Parts: sequence; C-alpha cells; structure tokens
Amino acid sequence: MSGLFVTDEQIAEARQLAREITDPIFDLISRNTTISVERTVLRWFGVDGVGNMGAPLVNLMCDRLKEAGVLNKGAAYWYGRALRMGATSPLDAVERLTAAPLEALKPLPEAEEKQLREEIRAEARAVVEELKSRVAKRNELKREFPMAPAPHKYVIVATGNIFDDVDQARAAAQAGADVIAVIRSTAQSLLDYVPQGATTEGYGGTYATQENFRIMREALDDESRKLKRYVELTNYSSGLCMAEIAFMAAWERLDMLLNDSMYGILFRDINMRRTFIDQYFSRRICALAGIIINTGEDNYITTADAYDAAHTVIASQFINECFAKRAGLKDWQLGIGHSYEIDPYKPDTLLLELSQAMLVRRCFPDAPLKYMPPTKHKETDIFFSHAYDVMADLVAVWTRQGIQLLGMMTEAMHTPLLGDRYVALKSASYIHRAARGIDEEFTVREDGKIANRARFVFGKAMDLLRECHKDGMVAAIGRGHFGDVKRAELGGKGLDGVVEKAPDYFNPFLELMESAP
Amino acid sequence: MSGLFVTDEQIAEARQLAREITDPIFDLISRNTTISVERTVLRWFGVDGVGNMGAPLVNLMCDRLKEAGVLNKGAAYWYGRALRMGATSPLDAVERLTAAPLEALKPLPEAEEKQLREEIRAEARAVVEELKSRVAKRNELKREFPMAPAPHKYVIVATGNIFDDVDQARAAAQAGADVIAVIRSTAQSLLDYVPQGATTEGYGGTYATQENFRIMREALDDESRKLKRYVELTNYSSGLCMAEIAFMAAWERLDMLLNDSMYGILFRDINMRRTFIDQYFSRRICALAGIIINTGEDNYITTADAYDAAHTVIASQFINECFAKRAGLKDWQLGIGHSYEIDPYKPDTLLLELSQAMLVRRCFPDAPLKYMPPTKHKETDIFFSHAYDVMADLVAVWTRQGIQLLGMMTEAMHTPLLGDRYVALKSASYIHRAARGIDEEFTVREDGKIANRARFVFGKAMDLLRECHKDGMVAAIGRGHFGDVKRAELGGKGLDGVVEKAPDYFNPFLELMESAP
Amino acid sequence: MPEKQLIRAYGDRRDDGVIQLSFTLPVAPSEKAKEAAQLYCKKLGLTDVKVAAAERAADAYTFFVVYARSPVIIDYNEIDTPEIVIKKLGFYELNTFIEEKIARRVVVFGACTGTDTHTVGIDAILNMKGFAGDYGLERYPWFEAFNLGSQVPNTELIRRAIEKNADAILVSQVVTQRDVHKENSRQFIEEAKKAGIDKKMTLLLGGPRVDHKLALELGFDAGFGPGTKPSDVANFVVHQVMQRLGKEAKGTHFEGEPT
Amino acid sequence: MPEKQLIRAYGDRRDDGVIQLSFTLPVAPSEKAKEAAQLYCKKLGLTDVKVAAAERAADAYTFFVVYARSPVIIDYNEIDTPEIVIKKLGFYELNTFIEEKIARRVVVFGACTGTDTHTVGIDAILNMKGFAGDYGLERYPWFEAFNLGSQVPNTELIRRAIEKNADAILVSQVVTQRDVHKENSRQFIEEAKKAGIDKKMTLLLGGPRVDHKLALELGFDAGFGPGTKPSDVANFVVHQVMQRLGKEAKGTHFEGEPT
Ligand code: B12
Ligand code: B12
Ligand SMILES: Cc1ncc(COP(=O)(O)O)c(C=O)c1O
Ligand SMILES: Cc1ncc(COP(=O)(O)O)c(C=O)c1O
Repeated sequence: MSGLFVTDEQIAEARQLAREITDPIFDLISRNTTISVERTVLRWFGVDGVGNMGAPLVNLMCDRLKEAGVLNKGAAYWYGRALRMGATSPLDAVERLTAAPLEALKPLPEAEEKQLREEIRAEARAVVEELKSRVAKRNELKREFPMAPAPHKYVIVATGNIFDDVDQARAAAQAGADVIAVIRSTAQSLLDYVPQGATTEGYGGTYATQENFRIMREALDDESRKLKRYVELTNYSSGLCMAEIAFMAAWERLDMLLNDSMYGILFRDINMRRTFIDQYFSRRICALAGIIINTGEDNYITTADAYDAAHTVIASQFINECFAKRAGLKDWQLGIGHSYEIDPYKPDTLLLELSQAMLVRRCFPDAPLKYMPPTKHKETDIFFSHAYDVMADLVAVWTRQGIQLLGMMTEAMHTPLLGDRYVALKSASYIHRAARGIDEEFTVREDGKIANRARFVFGKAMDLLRECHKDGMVAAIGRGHFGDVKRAELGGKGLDGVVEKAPDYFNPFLELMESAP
Repeated sequence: MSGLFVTDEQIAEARQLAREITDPIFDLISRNTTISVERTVLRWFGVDGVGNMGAPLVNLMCDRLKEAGVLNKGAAYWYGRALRMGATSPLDAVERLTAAPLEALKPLPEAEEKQLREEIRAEARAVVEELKSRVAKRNELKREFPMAPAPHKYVIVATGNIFDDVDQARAAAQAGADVIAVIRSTAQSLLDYVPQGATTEGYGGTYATQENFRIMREALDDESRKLKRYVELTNYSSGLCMAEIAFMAAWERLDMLLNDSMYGILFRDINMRRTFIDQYFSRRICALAGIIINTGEDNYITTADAYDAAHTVIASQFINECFAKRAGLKDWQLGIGHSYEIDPYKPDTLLLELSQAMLVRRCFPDAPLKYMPPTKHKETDIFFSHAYDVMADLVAVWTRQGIQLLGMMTEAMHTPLLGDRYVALKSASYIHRAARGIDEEFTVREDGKIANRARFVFGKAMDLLRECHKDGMVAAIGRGHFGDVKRAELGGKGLDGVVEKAPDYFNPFLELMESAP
Repeated sequence: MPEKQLIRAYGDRRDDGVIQLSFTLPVAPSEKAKEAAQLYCKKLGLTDVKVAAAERAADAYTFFVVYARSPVIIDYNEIDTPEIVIKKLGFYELNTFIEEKIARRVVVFGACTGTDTHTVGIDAILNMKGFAGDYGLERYPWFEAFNLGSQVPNTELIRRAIEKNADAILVSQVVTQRDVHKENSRQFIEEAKKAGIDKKMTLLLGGPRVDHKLALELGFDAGFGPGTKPSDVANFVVHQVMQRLGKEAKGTHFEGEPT
Repeated sequence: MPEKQLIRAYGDRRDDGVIQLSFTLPVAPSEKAKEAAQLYCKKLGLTDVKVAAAERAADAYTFFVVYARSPVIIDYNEIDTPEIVIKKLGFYELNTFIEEKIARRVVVFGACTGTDTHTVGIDAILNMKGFAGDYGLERYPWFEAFNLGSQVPNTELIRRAIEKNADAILVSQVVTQRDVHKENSRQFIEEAKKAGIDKKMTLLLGGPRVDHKLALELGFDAGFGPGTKPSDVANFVVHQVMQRLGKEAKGTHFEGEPT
C-alpha cells in the first residue's frame, strides 16, 4: 500500500497536526478529573454493590465527597482515609466516609499522609496485578483456540434480556460469528451510574452491567471451547460512565469496546470536557487490559452525507488515533471506525467506497480497522438490502478490515432476528472465501476515479485538520464539522461532574498506568 | 486488454486451429442438406399453415419429397414445379405435389428447368427483400428508442402460456429488463416440426411458434414505446427445427436467438451431421436478419465441473465463433456464452470467475458476450443464492459483458416468479450502477492468481484444440471432451433427415445469402 | 357499493396464490424439522407447501425458506385507507398564502422525544436543508420553526411550545422496539391534555413506523411515515391553522401535488 | 404417548412467533395496496403485521415484504416422518456382503425418463465418479449398473430392465413444473404393473423435489431427494434384494452411517 494515493510525508503531517490539536486537550485532562473517573478508582479497589436506595456505593461515596468539595484530592485518597478510620471492608469504608462529618476530612499529618499513599499504592499495585492475571486468562484461551482469519465477523445481539442475548450469542457463534456485541439499552449512556446485576428489560438493547458482562463472557468462553475457535465479546465504553464501563469490561475479560473520543459529545450531547477526561482514563484501562477499541466515525455519516463528509471521517480518525496512542494504546488495539454509507442510488458507489476504505487502510496500515455496513440508506426491501450488504462484505475483505460488523437485511426495520444474523453470516463467509486476497491481484491506477477521489478526500481532511489546529477542536466542533452536529464547550450533560484536581490529587492507578511501558 | 494474459499470436493460433478443425465439417455441410433446411426454404416462400391432420404443410410436403427420394434436388425446385403444375397458392402447391404420381416428378426439358430456376430465384429475391424490410423496421425502432447501457439485463419468462408470458414480459420490462427470453417447453427441441399458432400449455416453458413470436414481439414493441427504451426478445434456435425457427424468428423480428453449433448434439442427443448442417443454415439467416446469437458453452459446466472443464469452454468458443463467422455473422452478433458456475464452497472463486471472464473478454474483444449466472450450485436458501448472483452481477459489469442473464434466487426450485425477477433486476441495476468502469480502475498483476489461472486455462484450451485438430471433432466429441457427454457420429436423433445434395440441388436462398457481402 | 375486485397473490400465474415465507424454529435441523415446517405452514392454511430450505442456523435452530399457495382472496374494493390528501402549494405560493390569509408567521416546535436520539428524521422536516431536495420549514420565511433536537422530555417540548404559543408540535419517534414509541407518544398526548393544548395546537407524529392511522389512534391530528417531505407537513399545518381560525371548513380535503 | 413439546417460530425471542413473508399482489403500488397487504396477512391469521416494503414490481404489480407474528404452535413430539433408516455398509463391506450373501451381481437400471433431460442427478448415482466423493454404482464390482441417460420413455426403461431381469430400476425426475414429474412417475408405475414387475423389482424414484413420502404415495418402494449419496442407494437396494430373497425380514430397519 505504501505510496498509494498520498505520500508518507503527507500522512506524517496529518499525525503531527493531530498531535498538536490534542495538546491543549491533554492539558485539560491533566488538570482535571471527573466523578466517573473517581468512581472507577473505587470500583477497582473492589467497591461494589448498591446502597439501600439501589444506588451504587461508588456513586454514594463520590457524590458525598463532591458535596464536601474534597473529591479533587482523588477518591483513592479518601478510600485510604476510610480504611484508616478503621473500615473493615469497602462497604464499611463507604459508610464511614459518607457518615463522617466534614471536619473529619481535614488533612492528616505529613508523615501519615505519606504512609497512607504508600499503602494505597501497594493495594492498587495488587489489584492491577489481579486485573492483569484475569487478562492473561483471556490470552491463554485465545492461544488455545485461535480465531478465524480476518475480517472478523461481528454481529449484534439486542434483545434487552441478557439471557435471551446469551441464546442468540451462542447461536450466532455457532453460525460463524467471531465477535458478539451486546447492544446497550437506549440512552444508557445518559445514566450517570452503572446499573447493577443481571438485567432482563431494555429497549433497543440490554443494559451494560458487570454481571451481564460476566454472564455473556462465560457463555462465550464455553462456546469458544466447543467450537475450538475463540469468540470475542464487545460492549460500549461511552456515555457518562465511559471509564467505569471500561474497567468492568476489563475485569470481566471483554475483548473489545466501542470507545470514541467524541461520540458522546456529538451523538449524546455529553459535555466536551467531561468526555475528553473520561475517554482518556477509559483508554488507559483498555491499553492495560489489551482491549481493542472501536472508534465511532461511522456515526458521522449517518447524520452528515457520506459523500460530502468523507473527509471529516479521515480527519477525526487521525485525532482519535492520537488520543488513543497518547493513552498508551498500541496499533493492534485500534479498531478505527468507518463505513459503507454512500447513497446507493448515486453512480460509482463501489468505486467510491473502495476509495475511502483503501485510503483509511493506507493511513492506518497497522491498525485492524473496524468496518461498518450500510445502515442509513438501507431499505425495507430486504432482498435489495442484502445485496447492498454483500458489496460491503466485498470491500471489507478487499481492504483487509480486521473487524467487520455485518450488515443486516432488516436494518431498516428492527434489531436483528436470529435468522437475519444467520443469513448475514453465511453470505459474508461466502464473499470472504471467494475474494480473500483480491487486493494482491490488482494495482490501483493512480489516474483513476478511485485514486483521484482518495486524494481529494485526503486533501479536504488536511484542510479540516489545519482548521482544527488553527482555531482549536472546541471551535471546530462548535461549527458542526463532525457529523453536522454543533456542540458548545460548556454545554451538554455532565459538566458538573468535572472537578479540577487539587495539588495533592491522588490516583495511584493513573500513576501506574502512565508509568507503564 | 490487449496483451493481457496471452499474446495476440497465441490467440491468432487458436483461431487458425478452429478454422482448420471446422474445414471437414464445412465440407459435409456443402455436400448435404436436411429435411428441416428444406422446410425452412418452403416457409420462406410463404408455405404456412397445417394440413387436416394438424401437421404443418411444410412437413407434409418435404416428407412426401423425401419418400419419393427427390428431396435432394431441393424443396425450392419442387415448389417451382408445383407452381408450374398450375398451383395457385402455396397450399395448392403442396396439395398438387403430394398428390402427384412419382413419374410426374421427372426432370423437365433443359430450357424449362433453367427458366423455372430463374423464376424461383426472382421470387426468392423478393421474399428476402421483404424479410430485410421487416428487419429494417426493428432497426428503426431501436434507433428511435436506444437501449440502456450494457450489460443488458436478460430475464426469462416461462409460464407455458404465451398470454401469461406477455404479462410477465411487460412487467419485467417495466422493472428494467433489457432482454426477454421466452423459455421453450421442455423437449420441443426433439420435435421434428414446429407447432402452429398461439399456445397456452407447455412444461418448463412455452412452445416456440411463429404466432407466439409475433404476439410477444408486438407486446414488447408496445412496451418499448412506452418506456422509450427498446426491449429485445429472444428464443431458441436449436434442436431438430433449428433452421425453421431461425427463419420464423427473423421474420417476426426477434433480436436474439440461442443458437449453438453443438448444444443439440451434446444436450439433446441430436445427430451430429444433422446439427452441423442445420446450424449453418440457421446462422446464415441470423447473419442476414441481424440477429445476435447466444452460444451455449455455459451448459458444459452444468454437467462437467466448472473448475476442471474451464478450458473446454474456451476451446468450444473458438470453434463456435468460427462456425458463426463462416456463416457470415459479424462480431457484434456473437453473444458467446460462458458462466459463473464454480462451486461457491471452493476458495478464491471470485478470483477464478474474474480470471475466466477476463480471459473470454480478452479472446473475443469485439463480441458482446453472453454471461450466464450461477445455476448448478444454487441453493434453495434464496438469501444465499441472491448473494451468489450478486457476485455474478459484479463480474458481468467488470468484464463488460454485453448481455447478462440475471440469476434468480429461486433457481434451485422453480422457473422465476414475477417477484423473483423484480428482485434480480433491482439488485443488478444497483451493482451495475455501483461498479461500472471498475475495470479501468485497476491493472491485473501478471504474476497473480488471476493471471496464472487464465494462462493455465488458455494453455489447456490450446491442447484441446490441437487434439480436435489432430483427431477431428467427431473423435473429440466421442471422447466426451465437451460437457462430459459422449456422442457418436451416426448416433442421436434426426440422422435420417440428412440428405445428400443432388448435383442439381437448388436452394436460391443459400445462393443469395452466401453471395451477400 | 362498487362491484367486487377479487385479488390473490401472483406467483407465476394470475391467482396462483404463491407466496414465500422464512422463519426459524427452535429445533435442530433434520427430516423431522422439515416435516414440522410443513405442518407449521399447513396450520397457517397454506397448501402445496414446499419447504425449500432447512438451514442449520445453529445447533438448536433451523431456518426455513418455504414456498406455498395461500388461499387468501381479498376484495380490493372493500379497502379504504385514511390518507391525508391536501392540495399542496409550492414553497412560494404557500408563503404568500400564509402572508395573505393568516398574516403572521406560523410557529412550530419539533423534537425527537423520550430517550430517542434519532434526529435525522425531524431534522429532515425542520432544518434548512430539508429532505430529498425539498426545503425544510426553517427555510420558509412565514414559518417560525424551533427544532429542540433529540432526547427531549415530552413535558419540556410542551412547555417550550406553550411559551411561544405554537401552532403545531412535531413529535418524532424512531425507536419502536417493544412499542416504546407508542408508550412515549401516549405519554405525550396525556401531557398535552393536562396542559390543555390538545385542542388548541396541531399535534403531529412522525417516524419510520408511523402512519396516519396509528397517529390518529394515539390521539394526534396526523401521522407521517417514511419518505415524508417537509412541504407535506408545511401544507398540512397551514390548513390546520386556517381551520382553527375558522377560515376553512373543518376537515376540508384537498388533492394533488403543487402545479 | 410422550409429553408435548410445543414450539413456535423464533424471531428475536423464544415463542415470539415472528415470521417473514414476501408476495406480489396484482395492484399498482399505493397506500391502499399496503392496506391490502395488511389485510391479506391478517386473513392468514397473522397479527402485528408490519408491511415493511411495498415495491413497484411493475405498473400493475406490487411486491411486498412483510414481518408479522404467527399464532401457530405445533407439538414437535407429534411429528413422525418416514425416513429410510438403513445401516450403511462402506464400499468394500457392501461388496463383500453381496458376494457372500447374494453371490451374484446386483443389476440396476437407471434413467431420467419422459421429456426430462436432467442427467446430472442420475449420473451422480450411477456413474463411476459418483457424487460428493462417494463412488457411483458403476464403481461397485458387485453391481451391474446400466445408465440409459435422459429422455428415456418409461416403457423403454422397463423393457431393457426386464431383458436383464434387473433387481432395481432407478427413475430420476427433475423437472416438476405443474407436477409433470408426478404424472410421468404414475405413468411409469402403471407400465411397471402392466409388465408385472412392480412386485419383483425394487422401484426407486429420485430428484430434487422427491422425498420418501411422495415416492411411496406414487407407488415406488422408496424415494431419494437432494443430497442423496450413491452409497445410500446401493445399501438400500442390497437390503431390498435380501428381503426379496427372504434372507432378511421384510421392512427390516437399520441405522447409522458406515463405521
Ligand atoms: C442513523 C441511525 C442512528 C444514529 C442516529 C443519529 C442521529 N442523531 O439521528 C446513531 C448511530 C446515533 C443511532 C443510534 C442508535 N440506534 Co439507530 N439507526 C439509525 C438508522 C441507520 C437510520 C435512521 C435515519 O436517520 N433514517 C433517515 C431518516 C430521514 O428517516 P426517518 O427517521 O424515517 O424520517 C423520515 C420520516 O420517518 C419522517 N419523520 C420522521 N420523524 C418525523 C416527525 C414528524 C413530526 C414528521 C411530520 C415526520 C417525521 O420524515 C423523515 C423524512 O422523510 C436506522 C436504521 C434505518 N436505516 O432506518 C437505525 C435504527 C433506527 N436505530 C436503531 C437503534 C436500536 C439504535 C440504538 C438504540 C442502538 C443502541 N442500542 O445503541 C442507538 C441509540 C439511539 C437511541 N437511544 O435512540 C434501530 C431501531 C430499532 C427499532 N425499530 O426499534 C434501527 C432501526 C436500526 C436497527 N435495525 O436496529 N442510530
Ligand atoms: C443443470 C441444469 C440443466 C442442464 C441439464 C444438463 C444435464 N444433462 O443434466 C441444461 C442446461 C441442459 C438444462 C436444461 C433445462 N432445464 Co435445467 N437445470 C439445471 C440445474 C441448473 C441443475 C440441475 C442439476 O444438475 N443439479 C445437480 C444434481 C446432482 O442434483 P439433483 O438433480 O437434485 O440430483 C441429486 C438428487 O436429487 C438425487 N437424485 C436425482 N435423481 C435421482 C434418481 C434416483 C433413482 C435416486 C435414487 C436419486 C436421484 O441424487 C442426486 C445427487 O444427490 C437446475 C437448477 C438447480 N440448481 O437445481 C435447473 C432446472 C432443474 N432446470 C429447469 C428447466 C425448466 C430446464 C429446461 C426445461 C428449461 C428450458 N425450457 O429450456 C431445460 C430443458 C431440460 C428438459 N427438457 O428437461 C428448472 C426446472 C423447474 C421445475 N422445478 O420444473 C430448474 C430447476 C431451473 C429453474 N429454476 O428454472 N438444465
Ligand atoms: C462509539 C460509540 N459509542 C456508543 C454507541 C451506542 O450508543 P449509546 O450511546 O446509545 O450506547 C455507538 C453506536 O454506534 C458508538 O459508535
Ligand atoms: C444453445 C441452447 N439451445 C437450447 C437451449 C434450451 O434447451 P431446449 O433444447 O430444451 O430448448 C439451451 C438451454 O440453455 C441452450 O443453451
């Protein structure tokens, strides 16, 4: 691919721009924490379960600390203090803290402070090791039962009921699925807490809870053994609990997460600052736990026109990549998102989609990439929609996508039926089998429609990156450059959850993860 | 394309071999006529209708002449004699002849003989002109309402009832079909006469009759005007009445005919000599009437394995082309047949099918080509079969097929339903629209699987042509080289209809057509 | 009473009644499973049942493709569909019409309410750029359109509409899983009644699974489904306003596209 | 009597009864046509009918895609399917079996009869190369197989079989349009009866739309459908011969693939 469409220098320039664009944001990130980051810290220490009102303990605890105006020292610190108060268990710790009068929260003598942090650091190190050992189990299983060749066929289950989801996930795996995504109940991303336990009622999807994660991963481990082929599990680390979900997923050995640096801002109207800070911590966890992230650029072209906005996808991908790399993620973990969304009634759409997918492959040669199927222009004529999906299957294998979300012929109607998934899997297997390696059979003519379109799109992406560089991301988002959606820096949900760090802010996990090689 | 896969010299050599392979067969053709060729001659003179037993007059007349052992002078001659006997009409002519005692059939004095032939030649010239003027009408209409760009979407109707066929043909045209094929009733090819009139009962298809042709062409002329897009009509000129049907089709302004130099031999067990002689006369008529022929190599790989027998298709195409050219057909009239038939459970099938289709395009750059869809490996799972057809749509537009028979998702079950055709047309339009021009976007790597496979197949085709050249077609067919079917020179149906020409054999139409530029 | 027009499904011949089905049964593939599919279709009253495919969708699930004849015959003349037929005025005509007949800007509020975040539909109706080359309501000088976006609580939408005493409220519902759209729409209508605007303002519902019939059942004044153009909505709203102003007979019906 | 096993269609949840349909109605596309499709499905007893697509298949034809819930429930335990279960012997075992137990070559004649020219199916069973890696009957030293090809008149096939007093006759029927295969098969059985071989020889029917049940109805001894392997047929025929020779109890049933 190297040298195709654009020069390596041009690509390097795009990366440099992305780096400089994200600098001020990393500045923001380093100076602030969020209530959900702090909740994540507590979960990591094992603070689990819900209070009598059904609210998760981590929420009770962090809300209390926030009211008290002391969250800025970091939940880890207060967790330590609680233990010092003689807390016998995390639960006990929460109670003592939430019970404690304000003055009880005053600093300790120098030495004690120091010692407290040392103890907590030690505990943090221990639980980080525990997480790693869980992840090791996953890698173990993967070695034992290697996955089928890419593109990995990714399908969705979305019954709303985790037990039905399990049935369908097993069925999908038996029919050839490589990756199972459990779609979340609509608008869970707006909840500022993570529901507890196994759930059986959701709309458009099933709640993301740690227990649901565990149940599904257990079922898939079982299927993987039966099929002698590891089947991956993914969910959504996005919304107001991005970081917490990343932790739960890591702990329960999920393999992938939809995790985007801007999706929440654009499509969920979640505050920018909140999102940027949360995504950083969540990605640090993904990096540590060897989770592959899927970015959400595909969403842009469901609101904006896929042909006109093609360059915004490329620009955003460079930014998303930069955020990811700076959070410690490796190339193999970058399921950079894009999709086959151009209006099928336009001419040359296969050429245009190939051009776009080849360009993405060219820009991110070492990332698995995550390819999304047609959705917006899907028709209720399932036979047409099926043919339309087949073309996306072809582009996916042609451009060596690592992960391919399979289109469903009923996309325009309902979340997939069991039979819909079977149909999609059977056809995709055929197309992959029939066309694998086609990219090595042809060389792209540098003077053709495909190459010219790719250069044009890349050029516009560079202009957009330069604009973001000059005026800043905030301004760019404010102008609706991404997904035709305009958002303001201080608008959206969750800003109140952003807390400026105190000089003595304490977060041993961040220390550990940031110091990790 | 030129230079791709093989050198122009290699292709020229293949053509030279084909020429020499067909030489002895043309020898046979020039020395013999058949009862069906002679019936065709009479039809051209306007001998139509059936006798009291329902047998066509042309059959009654030729059978009589054959019994009398005088058919070898040519039916045209006897037609002239009948007129001399004072026949007032073709019907009358038949009656007088069939009534006449043998001795009444003795030669006439020199001068009269000469004059008779002159008169008949004149009449022949007149009816040939009439045919030409009918054809001119067709070309007129085509100029007025140009067809959509290639690949021309070809669908079949096969209700068995010509009036239902008309409904469906109109519906198909409205849904975007460019070519309508009326499938024949099974085994009509084995009838040694052509049924008469409009028919409403057929199995697997509708009888090919002149009246049915007229009815359907009339309906399509009407649709063409409505749609401002000329819609073509095709049928089958093959079987025992190959030549007669070619004439009827020409007269009724059909645009295409399935017409193969060997199909009848292999798939209908019709005698070789009979077939070779009939196909020549039928192709002469097609040449005159500007009819595009479709050859039947696609059939070979429904009986033989498409992967193993790929080279037999290429070899046969060169032979078919040679037969056609020697019958006066021009490149634009050669819908050389091939198809997408490799077992879809094999790997790389898209690459293999592309290779084959590109090779055919390379060998016959100026022919429209006729591409057939998957049939043999079609599944009753209509969703899979639909995806499978979509890949054939892609290869068709990629390799610039002039004519594409659209695959039906219900191929493995029944002749197409109205809805099946709609589904196929809508998807094919999408694929054609999406991928048109893709061939100009890429150059094929000469060291890839596609190129190597093409060279391998061409090489084996050359070997087969050399074998046919060395041992003769009869031997090659005897060994089952084509379609895995073995046939003997004196086996099969219709040999008794072959008649060696007398020294004074008379066929003014042949004279005219062979002397035509 | 018009004379009957009996129709049946058309497979390969008029009235052959041939239809296609596909479904999954929770049993492992086998001859027995195929027989079950046969029986299944017979119980639906189908005849000539051909179980074309019995695919192994999973260990314990078989996916079937079936072709069969259906006995169903319907009298096409008996069917009546409530369709909103309005004589549509073009962009300019409609603006002039408002200027002359109503003499003030028509105020509309729209949102995708509840937990639904699908804005593309409502945007298509309200935003400048519109849909399928048809201008959105924001583009009409004689309309004042407020698009509150998505995930808007019903109460919030109603409150804002009352503040500007709007002429019409446009509710979009795209997610329909387990009828969440119906629930949410009912809830909207209740709130509207509480607020006493249900008689005063024109309440419209729209979305991919919405049709006029459903909207009426739910208590809206009209429903708009897939492919709706902004101009359809603009025209409808204007005539509603005219009727509320008593300047047009209630339920006046109009026909055809703009000339 | 086993206890019931009630099953329903599985769409997205157990027993939701969701199925997919597609069909064409001979009416022009319109809201009314969609309503007709609704009614059509309701008359089939379906509920929650969603007419997903109404496509303009032609000026006067609309192609519909529908999703709906079917009320049908079936008791899976009530279903019994006549399946020919025979313990299959492998290629070598079967030959030795014939050699020892029958001690002469088993003679079979096969053809695709009537106007049907589809030989691939019968060739797959009889020719050397066989089907799906399974040897054809010609390959069995202890079988004497005659393949008359296609378009063979029934009488001709029977005549030839009698000449060699064959053990079995294999009839292939592929074209099924308007039940031409049934007609032709019935005609074959009549001829067989006339010739008085129906009791003496094993008569087998096969083809893509053939199943054991149908074959029995038509008067054959067995029927073989899509995916049949030559070895299935070889084994069946041998056991039939054994039974005619009285060396095996009539209708003995055997189980399982060769070990
Ligand atoms: C784009 C899209 C998204 C985007 C939305 C971006 C945005 N800001 O709108 C993103 C990616 C964010 C998204 C997310 C989700 N989506 Co979504 N999405 C779609 C998709 C692909 C296209 C919808 C669309 O834009 N159509 C184009 C517009 C123009 O059409 P329209 O909405 O029908 O509008 C027209 C008419 O209906 C009418 N109209 C619409 N509203 C109104 C209102 C009024 C008053 C009037 C007069 C007219 C009118 O006018 C419009 C123009 O003609 C559909 C699948 C499909 N192809 O339909 C799935 C789909 C709607 N999504 C679905 C789901 C489940 C979700 C999620 C809940 C999944 C999840 N759990 O994560 C999430 C969360 C969304 C939420 N909580 O609501 C399902 C809904 C299933 C169901 N029937 O319940 C669908 C059908 C996909 C599927 N098959 O599963 N989605
Ligand atoms: C190959 C083929 C042809 C070839 C036949 C070449 C040949 N010499 O066989 C050609 C191109 C010549 C052809 C022509 C026609 N065909 Co055709 N053809 C097919 C096709 C594509 C594949 C059939 C096949 O080979 N299957 C592979 C074999 C191995 O499978 P099988 O036959 O089912 O056999 C297996 C089992 O059934 C069983 N079996 C079969 N017979 C027997 C017998 C016994 C005793 C036993 C034990 C087992 C057994 O064992 C076999 C191995 O498992 C089918 C479509 C399809 N995909 O099915 C159409 C199809 C069968 N043809 C069809 C038609 C209509 C025709 C024509 C009549 C069309 C026309 N009017 O021109 C013509 C004429 C044929 C005629 N008069 O009979 C229709 C039949 C429609 C219907 N249901 O009635 C089909 C279904 C296509 C369609 N959808 O329209 N055809
Ligand atoms: C990055 C990302 N996060 C989350 C989601 C799911 O949306 P929700 O916020 O409803 O979970 C998507 C949907 O495609 C996505 O792409
Ligand atoms: C060249 C040719 N002739 C004729 C036919 C039709 O067969 P039949 O002989 O039954 O008309 C075919 C079928 O594909 C064909 O390819």
